[in-house]
Order: sequence, then C-alpha cells, then structure tokens
Amino acid sequence: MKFGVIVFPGSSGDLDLYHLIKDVLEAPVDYIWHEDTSVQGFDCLILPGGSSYGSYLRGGALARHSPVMAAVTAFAHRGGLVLGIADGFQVLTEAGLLPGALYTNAGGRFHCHSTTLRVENPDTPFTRNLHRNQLLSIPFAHGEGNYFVDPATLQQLEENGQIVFRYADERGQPSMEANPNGSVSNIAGVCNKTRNVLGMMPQPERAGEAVLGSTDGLAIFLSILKYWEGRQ
Amino acid sequence: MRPEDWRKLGLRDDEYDRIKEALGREPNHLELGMFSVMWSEHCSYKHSKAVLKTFPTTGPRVLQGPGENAGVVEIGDGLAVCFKIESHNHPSAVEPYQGAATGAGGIIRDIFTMGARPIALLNSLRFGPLTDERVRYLFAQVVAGIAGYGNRIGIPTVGGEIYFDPCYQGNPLVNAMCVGLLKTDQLRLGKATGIGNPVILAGARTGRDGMGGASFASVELSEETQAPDIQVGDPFTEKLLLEACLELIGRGDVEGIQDLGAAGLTCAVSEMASRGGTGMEIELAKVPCREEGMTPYEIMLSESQERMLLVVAPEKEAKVHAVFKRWGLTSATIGRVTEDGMLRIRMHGAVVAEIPARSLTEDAPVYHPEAKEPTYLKSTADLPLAAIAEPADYDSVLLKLLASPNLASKEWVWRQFDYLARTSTLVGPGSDAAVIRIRGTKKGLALTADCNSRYVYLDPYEGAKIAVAEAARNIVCSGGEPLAITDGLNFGSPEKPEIYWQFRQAVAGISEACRVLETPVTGGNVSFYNEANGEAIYPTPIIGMVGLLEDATQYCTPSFKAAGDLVVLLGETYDELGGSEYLALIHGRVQGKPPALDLAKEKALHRTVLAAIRQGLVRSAHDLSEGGLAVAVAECTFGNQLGAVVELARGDLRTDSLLFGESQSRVVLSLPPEKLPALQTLAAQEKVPLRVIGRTGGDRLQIFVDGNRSIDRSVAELHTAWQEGIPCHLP
Amino acid sequence: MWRAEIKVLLKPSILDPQGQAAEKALATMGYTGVDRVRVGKYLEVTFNAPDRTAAEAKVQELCNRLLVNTVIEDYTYHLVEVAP
Amino acid sequence: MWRAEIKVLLKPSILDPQGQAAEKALATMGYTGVDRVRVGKYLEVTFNAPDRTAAEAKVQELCNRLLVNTVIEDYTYHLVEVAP
Ligand SMILES: Nc1ncnc2c1ncn2[C@@H]1O[C@H](COP(=O)(O)OP(=O)(O)O)[C@@H](O)[C@H]1O
Ligand SMILES: [Mg+2]
Repeated sequence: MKFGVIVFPGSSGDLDLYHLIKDVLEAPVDYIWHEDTSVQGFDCLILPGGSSYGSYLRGGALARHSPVMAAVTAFAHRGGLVLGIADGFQVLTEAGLLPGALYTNAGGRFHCHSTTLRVENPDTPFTRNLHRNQLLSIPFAHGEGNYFVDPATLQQLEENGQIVFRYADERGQPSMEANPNGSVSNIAGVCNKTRNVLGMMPQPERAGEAVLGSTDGLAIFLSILKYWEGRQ
Repeated sequence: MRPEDWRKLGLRDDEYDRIKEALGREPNHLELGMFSVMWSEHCSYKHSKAVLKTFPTTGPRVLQGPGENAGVVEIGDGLAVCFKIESHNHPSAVEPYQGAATGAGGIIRDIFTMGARPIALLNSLRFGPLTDERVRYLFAQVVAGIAGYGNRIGIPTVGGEIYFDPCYQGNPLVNAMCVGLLKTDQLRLGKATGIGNPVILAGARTGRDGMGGASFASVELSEETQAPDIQVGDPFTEKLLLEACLELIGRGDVEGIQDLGAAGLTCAVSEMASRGGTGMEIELAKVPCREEGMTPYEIMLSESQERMLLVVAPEKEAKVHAVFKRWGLTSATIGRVTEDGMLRIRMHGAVVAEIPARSLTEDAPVYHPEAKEPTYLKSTADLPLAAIAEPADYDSVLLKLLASPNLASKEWVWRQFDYLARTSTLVGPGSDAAVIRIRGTKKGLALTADCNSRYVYLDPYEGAKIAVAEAARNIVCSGGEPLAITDGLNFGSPEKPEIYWQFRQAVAGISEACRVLETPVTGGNVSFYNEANGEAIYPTPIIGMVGLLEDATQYCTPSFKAAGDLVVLLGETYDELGGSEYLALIHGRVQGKPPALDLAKEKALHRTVLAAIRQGLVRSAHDLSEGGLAVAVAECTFGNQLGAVVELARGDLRTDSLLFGESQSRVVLSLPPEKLPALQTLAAQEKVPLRVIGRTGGDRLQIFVDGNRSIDRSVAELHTAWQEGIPCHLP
Repeated sequence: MWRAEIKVLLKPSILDPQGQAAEKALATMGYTGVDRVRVGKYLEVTFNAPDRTAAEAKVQELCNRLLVNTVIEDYTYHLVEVAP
Repeated sequence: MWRAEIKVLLKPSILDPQGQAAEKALATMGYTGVDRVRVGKYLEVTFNAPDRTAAEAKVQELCNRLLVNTVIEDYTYHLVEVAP
C-alpha cells in the first residue's frame, strides 16, 4: 500500500511523517501537493500537523479550500483511509469530513507536552493493533485543539463508536486534569461513521522511535498496514 | 543639506563630511537616508568593529566565520551546522509580541540564507522583576510572540534562558538564536557575483513598515524616543520563503543570496555588492509594493519582513521565478549586477541614488571610543564576608532560592513552545543543554545559551569568561563536545567610556575563554544603547554554543535515575559568594567579585565529564551554577522525584558558601557504585578533585554538613516551590 | 463596492477561553465590576456586487463557506456601500 | 450595567497577514471581486458604571490598558446599556 502525505502551504509535520513512513516503517510514501487534483495511486492519505496557512483565521479553515481537498473528499467518500493529525484534524472538521470543530485551548495558550491517550475503539482501521482501554503515550503540541460537538452529536458519536481516543490520567481514567485543551468529553480523536476517516490532536508520528521516548504512535500506522493487508 | 537634515537622521557632522567625500558631492535626500541607516551602529558596527577583530575566529571545523549572515562549522559526514544569535531588544520593548516574533523571523532568515535548513531555535531573555505589571505584560507577550512565530513555522524552540533583574526594567532583552543544518557543498554566501546577473527580490511585498528600525536600535530608549512603524511577523510567508529558497539552493540555482533585515533593501544591495566586489543597478518601479505611491526613500529603507534578495545566472531567472510562484510568493527581477562597484538606484529609469557600494559598508566609519574603568567597581569589589550573617534556617533559604524566578523552572515558558517539531528533540528545554539528533546519521547536536550578567557587571572580563565556560559546561554535561560559539553582546551606550570599557573587557574575556576551550567565535550580534532614561542594563554578553555528539544516543541529563547510586561532586568549592543569587536574594547585595575561573581546570573538568559520559560510567550530570550545590542537587532530584542523602564536610568554608556559593568548574554526577573506580581514574588523570558526597534514594533531599542536618525537605515540596516560582506571579 | 463589517463570536453555549483569560487579567489588574469579556473576530471584507440584495447573499456565502465556522461561531454583519 | 462592543483592527499601514491569506484563499476558491479582507478582533465587555460618561471612560481605559494594543491596533466601540 502507498501512503500520501498532503503538503499544504505552511505544513511542517509533512517532513516528519514522510521520515517515519519511509525510514522507520519502510513503507511506500509520497508527498501530495495542495494544488494536485488527483490522489490516484494512494491508499491512505495523511493530512499532517503544523500550521497550514499559518493557522490564520482558524486552524484548517484556509487549507480546507485547497484544490486537493476535492479529491481527498471524494477519496474519503469512496471509503479510502484518511488520517488527519493536529492541523490535519482541523482541516478535516472544517471540510465536514469529521463532525465538530476545534478551537482555542481552554487555557488560552499553545501547549506542548506528552499526553496519555486511552483507546476507546479498537475496531477501526487505525486502531486494530490496539485493544480497548489500552494507554498510549503520545505528545501533543497545539493551541487550538479544544474539540467541540453539540450534545446531540456527542451522543451519536458515542453510540456509533466514533470516539477513538480520550485523554486519560496515568491510571487510565479520562479526566479534565489529564485533558490538555478542554475538549468536550475529553475527546482526543474521532472518526467518521464509516470509520475510514480519523482525526486526532496528539501527534503519533512524534512517538514513533525509541530514541524519542515513545513508540506508542507506531501502533496507529501498523494498524493501517495490517488493515490493508487484510483487505488484499 | 542643512545640519538638521543629517542630524535628524542620527549622522554626525564629521560623518556628513565623509559622505560628501565618498560621493564627491552633496548627497540627495535618499542617499543621505541610505548612509544614515548603513552607518547606524546597528548596521555598521562602527563602535565595535575594531574590538570584535580580536576574537579567535578560526579552527579546523570553521567553514565560515564572522562577516556573513551566520557562522558555519563542519561536523563530518559532509554536513555542517550554521548558527547565529541576534537581538531584537528595542522593538520588543515597544511591541513585545511582534518584536519577539520578528526577532525569531529575522534570525531564521539569516540561517536559510546560508543554504541551511533551520532545525532549532533558542532564546535568551531579560526582564525587570515580575512584581511589576508592565514587566509581566512584556514577559507574557514576548513568550507568546516567540511561540507564535516558531511554532507556526515548524521549527522547534529547544532551549534558552531567562533572568529578571531591575536593570532590565525599561529595556528588556530579547535575543533569538537559530541553528541550521546544511550539506557543506550547499553553503551559499551573500555575494553579488557575475556581471549582468539578474537581481531578484522575493517574498513579502514591500510596505512602509519598520522605516528607520536600524536607527531606532541605535539610540537609548526614553519617553521621547520615536518608534518606527511596527513590523508584524508573518511566519506563514516565511515558511514558504524558506522552502522556496532551500529548493532553489538545493538545485544549484542561486549564485548569491541575502535576507532583508535592518535597513532593508539598502543593506541587502550594498552588502551583496561590496562582498562580491561588484555594483548593482536597481529599478525601484519593479519592486512589488504593498501600498501605492511609495517613494524611492520608503522602498529603499522599508524593513518589511520575510523578503530575500537573490543573484542568479540569467538562464536560471525564469525558473527561479517559477519556483517562487509555485510556493505562492511574489518575486521580481529588480536589477542587475554591474562591474563598476556603484549602486545605481533608479525610479522609472531616472537615477535617484548613485553610491559606491563599499562606502556604505566596509568604508563606514570606525570609532575607537574612550574607555574608562567604571567607578561603581570600586564600591562593589569588596565583599566583607564577616558582615554577612549566616542564615539560621537553610531549608527556607533553599526554598526561596528555588522559587526565585531566576532559578525556578521555566516550564511555564517552554511549554508554550513546540519543542518537538521535526521529531528530532532527544533532550528538550529544562535540561542543561538541548540535544537534537541529526536524522540520517548517528550524530547529535547539543545547544545552549548562557550568560550571568550580574557576574559581568561585577567584573566584565571574568564574567564574560564565565559565560563561555558555563555554556561549555552545559554542553559537556549533556554529552556534547563544545564546537563553537555565537555571541549576543548587549550593552549600554558605547559613547560612555565606562560602558565601552565593559564592552572591551567582555570581548577580551570571551576571547580568552574561547581560545582555551577551543570554541571559536563564528559570528554574533552587537546591541548597544540598551538604556532606559540614562540607566544602562548590566553588560550582557550572551553566549550561544553548539556542541557535537558523535553518537546522539549518548546524551546525558541532570536527573537522578536510580536509587542507591552514588552522588559525586567534581571540582573545588571556595568561599565565593560574590555575585551569587544567594547574596542578592537573601542579603539584598549585588556585590563582590564573581567566582574565580581557571580555564585550564575547566577544560580538564570537561574532558573528565565527557569521557565519563561516553564510557557510560554516569547516569546523570548537572553543572553547578546559580544557587550552587544545594540548588543543583535539588534540581537533580526533580526529574524522577528521587531524593538523596548528601553529607558534606565544611573544612574551613562557611556553610552558606558550601551550600549556595557559585564556585566555578563544578559538576554533580550520579553513578552506580561499581563504576566509581573508573571515574576516579579519569578524574585523577585530569587532576580534577572528586568527592563522593552522597547517595540517591527516598523521597527527601537531606544535606548534612559535618554531621548536622542542614537541609531536610521532601522532594515534592522543593519541586513545588521550583515549579511555582514563575506562574505564581502571573494571572 | 460594498464593505461588510462582520462580528463573529463563539456561540453562547461554548466556553470562551480568550474571554476568560482577559477577565482574569482584568481582575489581577484590580478591575472590579467587569462582569464578562467575550473575545471574537472582527472582519472587514470589501467586494463587488451589483446591488444590496446580491451583496447580502455574497456576504452570507463568504461567511458560511470560509470566514465563520458555524459549528461553533455566530456572526452578525453590517453592509456599507463604499466608493470603488 | 453596560456592554461595550469593541471592534479592533490593525492600523491601516500595518501588515495584516491573516487578511492577506484569506484574500488569497478566496481567490483560489474562485471569488473574484473580493478586494480586501481585514481580520481583527471583536470584543464584548459587560461592566458596571454609574452613567454613560463613566462607562465611556472605563471602556477606553480597559482598551488602552489591556484589550487593545494601541501601538499597532485601532479600535472603535459602541456602548449599550443593559439590564443587570
Ligand atoms: N526562554 C527559554 N526558552 C526555552 N527554554 C528555556 C528558556 N529559559 C530557560 N529554558 C530552559 O530551562 C532550562 C534551565 O535553564 P537555566 O536555568 O538557564 O539552565 P542552566 O543554568 O543550566 O544554563 C534549560 O534547559 C533551558 O533551555
Ligand atoms: Mg546548567
């Protein structure tokens, strides 16, 4: 399978994802330019972290209108795998591929730190190497990661198993203290109804090598590879 | 021209005569403006040039010393590191968020101009006391500005330093350092070569912002100082510019390149031409402007950010424009390289300025101001130790020191920085030096910025030496071999003999330390006129240092790692309280001589510690600096909440010197007991004093002096005091 | 030419972190009697439209498609005809 | 109680990176005829004051001391009396 990393103007996580997939996972990967109108030949698209368009206006708001997004949307509607990380998550909510919206962290400031995530749903292409309630140590770095959905939508997300990760304390309990940005119901990652599109604020590509302190992020990429193998 | 015309622009009468001589006629208004910005202190270094020449600037690894946009040192594997520090003090005093942001933006451009990909940012900050409302505002906004720029452009901010002292109340310091990585064959210089080659201006459009910024940096701040129009940083545009320029340089499409900073286009064209021994013809009507009706004067002097000037071969011109366009940037060919050494600036064809390029740069005036030993040194030099009562309660002294914003954890600050971008940060902020790996190699870099300006104030020569030694010690404790430095020299007005004396002494001190420690000076920045209402800041020569780890995984951090390890002190402790944080905080005195520094002993300590780390003997290493032994050991307990029992013998020292004195060339290590003999052998070879002073374990820090319990507190309590030292002052 | 002056605020049901931060800061500065601060965005967009009805439609489209995220934000606007 | 509705924009001569980026985005989205976008802040502050004159003075003080950065921003405001 082949990964495609979208390069929006201002993206910076693209370089890190490319490195992880190519040098650590040794899987095929290529960049996709924001002006491309086709994503043909790719099996999983990743919208990277960083600050597309400088995070101006709202994170993801301007990138969402890049020419490539029409192709990304069509790809997602066909069931293709799409992973949005941090800024990429914002792009996906802005584009309506994921429910809700992300806004200013509850503390009002950017924060960079490690977080503990609890796996809420291992039954997605992105989490099948994980088990329910497994804890992952994955860093986050953002100023607008405060996830919001209205109560009715939240209930639907719960019912459909669309909540994939929650922020948790060391004992594995989701809690406001462990939640770095105030997101509703301590949500760190959600998928769409059909579970082929995932958005998450913490950045798994930053926890992909032992020398960086954690390899917990790798599980997400390995899940994708395994899912793909199963499909062949 | 009338005298007030040039005086208004900050030019002296004799400088005006020089200009007439250089031109062989009277200058017009635009030419006078160009001279005024290029001959400002900020651009011409007229008061510092002669002294800076005394720095040691060569070494086997140095590819590029001072004089270019940044220094470059080789690290093997065909790679080199490019780094530099720069000040943005006055803009930050006026508009802290944008001042700090554009400071970061400016230094990042200096790095990618050289063909290097920026991989890390550091900063060095000075403010008045946090008890002041305006200071809190400046502090929070400067931090937010650095974060706002660095985080958005995707370069990790991995380290820095911050001090608070009343001397910075009206004139804060904001110095930013950037480190980049390049293949040695991709090094590019800011030279205009190739007669007839097109000159291209790329990036943001030129606006009316920042006019006269260079001159603003070159005057003291006072109620009446007229600030120029503030520049707003645009990290998004800079990111695009960075990628476009590196793409072009990588493909070999660029002959010469230079960023536009202070003095804008004037500086870029004159420096590129004079470095290349050439001239330039520029057509200002071709410059993409943000506003209509901009005059030649405005275009030439604008300091709009995020712009680059490139010289390319004619056959590459179209391709270069295409690359900028692809990255969504404007670019325009605005002129050609000429051979006559003249800058010929035209507007719609008519010549509006005609100046020999060199007269603006190399031939700028050089001054040798008078220097005089400051009188304050007479009153500060003496520290009658007998008059200083030893405290009754060392626990509370330690808690106060840990909570002093100067020593307290800076986590409130660096949590706002994305220190993990580029997934290469092995040791982020909060350690002695940051360590980042170099992907594709086994290597790593250790990075730090240091200066204890109170020492420099009390003895500019020794204090500056200590700044270099401390930086090197931080690098070494992290497992790196010190390679080279960049220096950010922040001083008051050089026209005051006492300040100039401080400056000369500091440069001499840095030079001596760099010679002995074999860390040449590859570049830096001088910021004079750091005064508010006639009062100068402490002389603050910040040392930015880069070290190399051949094996990045062999880094070391300060935290104790395992219970039952031995705690070892390397180095000797003396009755040295002069200039210490203890003396200032507890006794309210800024007095005495800074601790003595023997550079040969310092170097021997470095060899010992590095060998110990490389041989895997030690589990932690931490240098002793402000707050002395007690604070250093306390800091070692925080990372893993692992306590220690320390037993010290006082000998003929005072107890406060023993616990809180800041004697130099000391490091505290922890290691498993079985590794001690090997460490002792190393230390003995280098004649470095070694004492086993305790053992790790438990959840308390206990320090016994001659068997008496002097300090006994839970790690948690000490840690909280240290953690809350800064946030407790903020809303 | 028209100029739309657009005020954007987080929906009342959504906690406003920036407003809260400003409230806190004002309190530490000694301001009592400040009840609430809300922080939003103010946008001015100058554009072409043949008449007011078309202009109205255009502003709303720009807001809904780009300028405002209606999941979390509400907006109001005011249209002014300006000389080209 | 009073509510001040405060519009804040960067001074005209100062670069507005957000506005510029939004303009570019609108152009790629195919919106022609959008001349200029400026992005600023909108604040609503509810506070106590005995009368309009005192309220005016207070808003200006709050703006100058905290809410607006008058070095780079201009503001205008509108005061509404509201039920406590
Ligand atoms: N402004 C800052 N930005 C980023 N990191 C900082 C800043 N100030 C301090 N730090 C980090 O906090 C740690 C302690 O700083 P400092 O007390 O100056 O250390 P040292 O005494 O070892 O030089 C260092 O790792 C430093 O990088
Ligand atoms: Mg240190």
